[in-house]
Amino acid sequence: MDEFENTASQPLLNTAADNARSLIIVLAIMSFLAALAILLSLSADRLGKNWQGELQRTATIQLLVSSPELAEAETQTALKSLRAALPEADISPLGTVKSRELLTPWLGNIELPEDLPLPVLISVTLDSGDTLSAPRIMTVLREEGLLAEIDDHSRWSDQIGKSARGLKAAALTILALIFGAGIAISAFATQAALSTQRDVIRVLVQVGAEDSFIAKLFIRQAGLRGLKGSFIGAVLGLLAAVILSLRNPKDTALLPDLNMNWTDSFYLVLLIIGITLICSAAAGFTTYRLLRRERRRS
Amino acid sequence: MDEFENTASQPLLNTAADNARSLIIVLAIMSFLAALAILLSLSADRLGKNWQGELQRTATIQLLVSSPELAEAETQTALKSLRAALPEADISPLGTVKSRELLTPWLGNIELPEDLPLPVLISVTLDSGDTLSAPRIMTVLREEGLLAEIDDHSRWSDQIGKSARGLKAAALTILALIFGAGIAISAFATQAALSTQRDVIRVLVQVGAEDSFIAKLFIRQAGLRGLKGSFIGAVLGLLAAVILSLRNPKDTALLPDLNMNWTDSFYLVLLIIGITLICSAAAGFTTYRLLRRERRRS
Amino acid sequence: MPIINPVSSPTVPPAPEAGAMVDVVRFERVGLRYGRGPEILTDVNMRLARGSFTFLTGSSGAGKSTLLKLCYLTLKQSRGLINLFESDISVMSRAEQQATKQRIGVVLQDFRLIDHLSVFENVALPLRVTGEKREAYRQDVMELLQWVGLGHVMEAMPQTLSGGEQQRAAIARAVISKPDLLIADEPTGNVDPVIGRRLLRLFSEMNRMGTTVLIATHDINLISEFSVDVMRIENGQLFSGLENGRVHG
Amino acid sequence: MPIINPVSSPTVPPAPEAGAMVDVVRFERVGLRYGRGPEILTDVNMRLARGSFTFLTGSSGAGKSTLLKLCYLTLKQSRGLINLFESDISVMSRAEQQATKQRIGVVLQDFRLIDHLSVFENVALPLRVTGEKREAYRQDVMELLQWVGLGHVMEAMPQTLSGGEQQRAAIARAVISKPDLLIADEPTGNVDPVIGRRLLRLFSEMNRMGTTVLIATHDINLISEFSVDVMRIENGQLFSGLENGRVHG
Ligand SMILES: Nc1ncnc2c1ncn2[C@@H]1O[C@H](COP(=O)(O)OP(=O)(O)OP(=O)(O)O)[C@@H](O)[C@H]1O
Ligand SMILES: Nc1ncnc2c1ncn2[C@@H]1O[C@H](COP(=O)(O)OP(=O)(O)OP(=O)(O)O)[C@@H](O)[C@H]1O
Ligand SMILES: [Mg+2]
Ligand SMILES: [Mg+2]
Repeated sequence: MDEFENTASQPLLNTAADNARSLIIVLAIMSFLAALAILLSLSADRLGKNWQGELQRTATIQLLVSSPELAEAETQTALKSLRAALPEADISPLGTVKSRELLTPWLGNIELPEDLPLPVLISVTLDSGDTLSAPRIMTVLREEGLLAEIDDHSRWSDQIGKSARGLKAAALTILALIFGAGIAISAFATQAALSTQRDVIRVLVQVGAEDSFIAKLFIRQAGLRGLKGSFIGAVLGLLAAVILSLRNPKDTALLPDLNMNWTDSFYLVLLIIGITLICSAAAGFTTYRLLRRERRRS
Repeated sequence: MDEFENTASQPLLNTAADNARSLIIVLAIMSFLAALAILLSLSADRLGKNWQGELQRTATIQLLVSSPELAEAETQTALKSLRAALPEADISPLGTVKSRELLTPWLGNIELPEDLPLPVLISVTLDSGDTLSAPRIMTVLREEGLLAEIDDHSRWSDQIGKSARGLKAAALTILALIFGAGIAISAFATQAALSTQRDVIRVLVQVGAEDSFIAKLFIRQAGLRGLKGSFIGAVLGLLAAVILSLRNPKDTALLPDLNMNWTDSFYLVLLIIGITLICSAAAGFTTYRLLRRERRRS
Repeated sequence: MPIINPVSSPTVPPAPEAGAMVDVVRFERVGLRYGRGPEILTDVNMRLARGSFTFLTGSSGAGKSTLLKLCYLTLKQSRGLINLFESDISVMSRAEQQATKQRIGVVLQDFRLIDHLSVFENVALPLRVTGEKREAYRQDVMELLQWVGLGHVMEAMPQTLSGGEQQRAAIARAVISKPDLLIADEPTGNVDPVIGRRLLRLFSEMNRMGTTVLIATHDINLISEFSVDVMRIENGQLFSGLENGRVHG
Repeated sequence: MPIINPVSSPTVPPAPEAGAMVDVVRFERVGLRYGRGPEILTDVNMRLARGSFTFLTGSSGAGKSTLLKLCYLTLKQSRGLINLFESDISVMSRAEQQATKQRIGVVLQDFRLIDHLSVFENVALPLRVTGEKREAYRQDVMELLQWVGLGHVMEAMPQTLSGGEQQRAAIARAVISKPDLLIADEPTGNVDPVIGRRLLRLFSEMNRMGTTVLIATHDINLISEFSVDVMRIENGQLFSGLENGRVHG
């Protein structure tokens, strides 16, 4: 009798009967898509903010010089008063070469006459954090008797903000859908497990097991599967995102580039926890529901 | 005995036991995502092609006039020879007002001197189908003794092509993932159904049912569920895409606009058929595998 | 009228005494072991002639159910030869096996009724599987159910039946297709003696119509009431009669 | 030593004759119908005193299993009063019901063994559910399995057992937690008379140690060998003895 060394209990739920593997694959694919959606959404958010911030912190001032001869003097005056007004900013004239370059798309490589009264372009770049007040600069220059126009990129900035928000909304929608699918899959899998293991439950109820005892079995099983599936999916999603972010960013002007950040993985951890919890909760909920139904039936 | 009017057979598979509803929800969500991916991919493809085509069919010719006085005469010569060379194309001078407008972003509202030798801009728009040969136009003009530059937008065109291809690749990847998940879910659901209905199978085998008889039951069940789920998902996906395409397209400069086409629904029909087939095939495959395994066991 | 009423069918085709003595089941030196376990059956020789009626006894765990499983093709012998209806089962294709199973009616210790099908549907299953039309078999099924005393629960689900009622439904399913071979494992374990005797009368009616019957049972009282062949398994070997004496093929 | 050996436990707490006559089960005018069906049980009055041993008979479909289900809390009466261990079951909370079930051992017609658990694990289940430590019960389970003749298949899976072996495993599971009330539905249906008598000896050993026993059976021979109370269900009513004569509460 003593050669019978059964020191560890067998698991009460039949692990072989219901097919854990394909469930985990499904959960992994869902998590993979969710992870990509999260990373894309974070990326779009950050990218949008960066671009907007940068645009809002730079401006181009066009100084309308009275005549080519006075250009040099007026430029110096303007620079001086701008630097006085914005001591933190990086202010520099673009120079005629640069001015002409900017015109090239429209004028071609035409030899422009030297005496063309081209406006003097001055670029202003603020320290991060500050934003530009166009009217204030205009006032400063007008006090010096200078005429200027300011392009503060506000139109572009709005555009980019809207795009980023749209992208984020799309990513969040996908995320919500994937979570919905996760809940449905979990509920489905638990129901399947419960009907496969109906005999086990019947016996457990008969020998006097508490509902919580039975529910715990299914919650643990479903949670473990959720954890495995979402972990695999999230890790693969992270890998895919890293690979995508290593692409040549110029390849796709229309697609926002993924610019990853290590803090993003925090959200992936949240994703894993979320899917695990959803699976467990669906399992617990379904178990209690079925137990109650069985009880009512008899 | 005659009040017992059982004229229709009951379905052999237990439809109540395994939870068809949550499976259908899962399949619907997968199909919804797949449908969106398909529509997005088709849209991106078409959009890219349209833009590319339009860009390739328009060009701006900058005529470098020798002096402001000769501008008018040289423009007429150029127009005449261009029209002769490209009889189908829409060729028109942009006029000085338009030329100046194009310069505005760079020069501001400066009063340019009248005698500024601005290049004359001529826009060329080909009929759809044709594409522009820049060298040929240059030759035509050079024969008339005219100097010109051509901007045929080729740099932009390449960019857009690459973006569209990237977007399409992304959409196809998502599609492949969703199909993978669909296969996994189907296999999972069938296995679950088979283990729930193991008793039915055992009895059917015992009373002499052929494997194909049993497999057919599961294939039909899984196929019907695949059909229902993918149909719901595809219709909802189409609806969502239509709603998205009705948005103000200017809102999102970075996101490619969905421009739907009624022929796209053909691909959605393919999607529905595909998912139905996948579900059926997974069910058939799993049934035969389990039947074979059961047989080996006994 | 019950379909198994012998009076209403005087022209039963080849009655046992009419044709040549054909073996419906034939075992030759059959051995069986489960996996790597010991041999449960050793060198079993057995012949069931067409139209014979045989009881199989033996203590619990002797191998009665195992022997029956070999006969209804749910188990493969480890060695030896098994012929069913004069063909070697080990060379049968899957389709031939299933066709053979359609000629065998089986009643098991656990009744194996399908929970979500009514009693009527459960009993009609063997006919449905062979593709018969519902109109053709409906009346037969209803008559048989009346006969076994389940006329009032035809549309009930199996779980709502008592143990004995379930057993009778299982028996009805086994005999509905008028099988050539009827195999029953402990068919009277859950019914009282009155119903037990009634079920055995059903089996012997079937037998008189040409069906070969093989029944495993512990119920010595039952056996003693019938003057039929008795076989007994002891230590993996098959003996004839309730006393010692080996069966030879 | 087998845990149920009466010799090794001379100090069994309140033996039936020692304490006051307490009712373990008490039915008062209990009626039961399934759904909208007819009343299966009508105005049943029944008292099982602590330490009593009772057989319940009746024809197939009479309502034996139904009466037992009421006793082990798997069915609710349609009307009347049922007390278990002196408390009214209709006012018990879910947790109290489950705690009460832990005091009742049940053997059913279908054995309800869990397929993926070994015989040992199946038998140990009631102890595991109450949270007992494996080291504490391991020896007891093994001894009980030896006693019912399953010592050699402790680690086997239930499907690999013969019908009679499964029945014994189910009985072992019912008695392992030394329940105050033991309910068995047709516990000898699948075993031969020798083993049947052995199982009944197990039940009477349990009974001598204070367990109240209620057994439903068709097996008249078995009943006649034991000098115990007999109750009979007929037309939904409960009578005492094998002959007519109504039981009164
Ligand atoms: N699938 C299996 N795998 C391994 N062993 C098995 C299997 N099925 C049965 N056995 C063993 O084979 C032996 C014979 O079993 P079988 O079911 O044939 O007995 P039986 O004569 O029908 O007994 P009973 O009267 O109790 O039903 C038993 O000891 C049992 O443990
Ligand atoms: N869940 C149920 N729903 C409806 N009717 C039921 C249900 N369970 C049992 N019955 C009916 O109640 C009656 C009594 O059944 P029960 O199982 O108590 O009989 P029994 O005395 O145990 O018979 P047996 O000896 O055949 O096991 C039967 O007619 C049966 O059809
Ligand atoms: Mg057996
Ligand atoms: Mg019963």
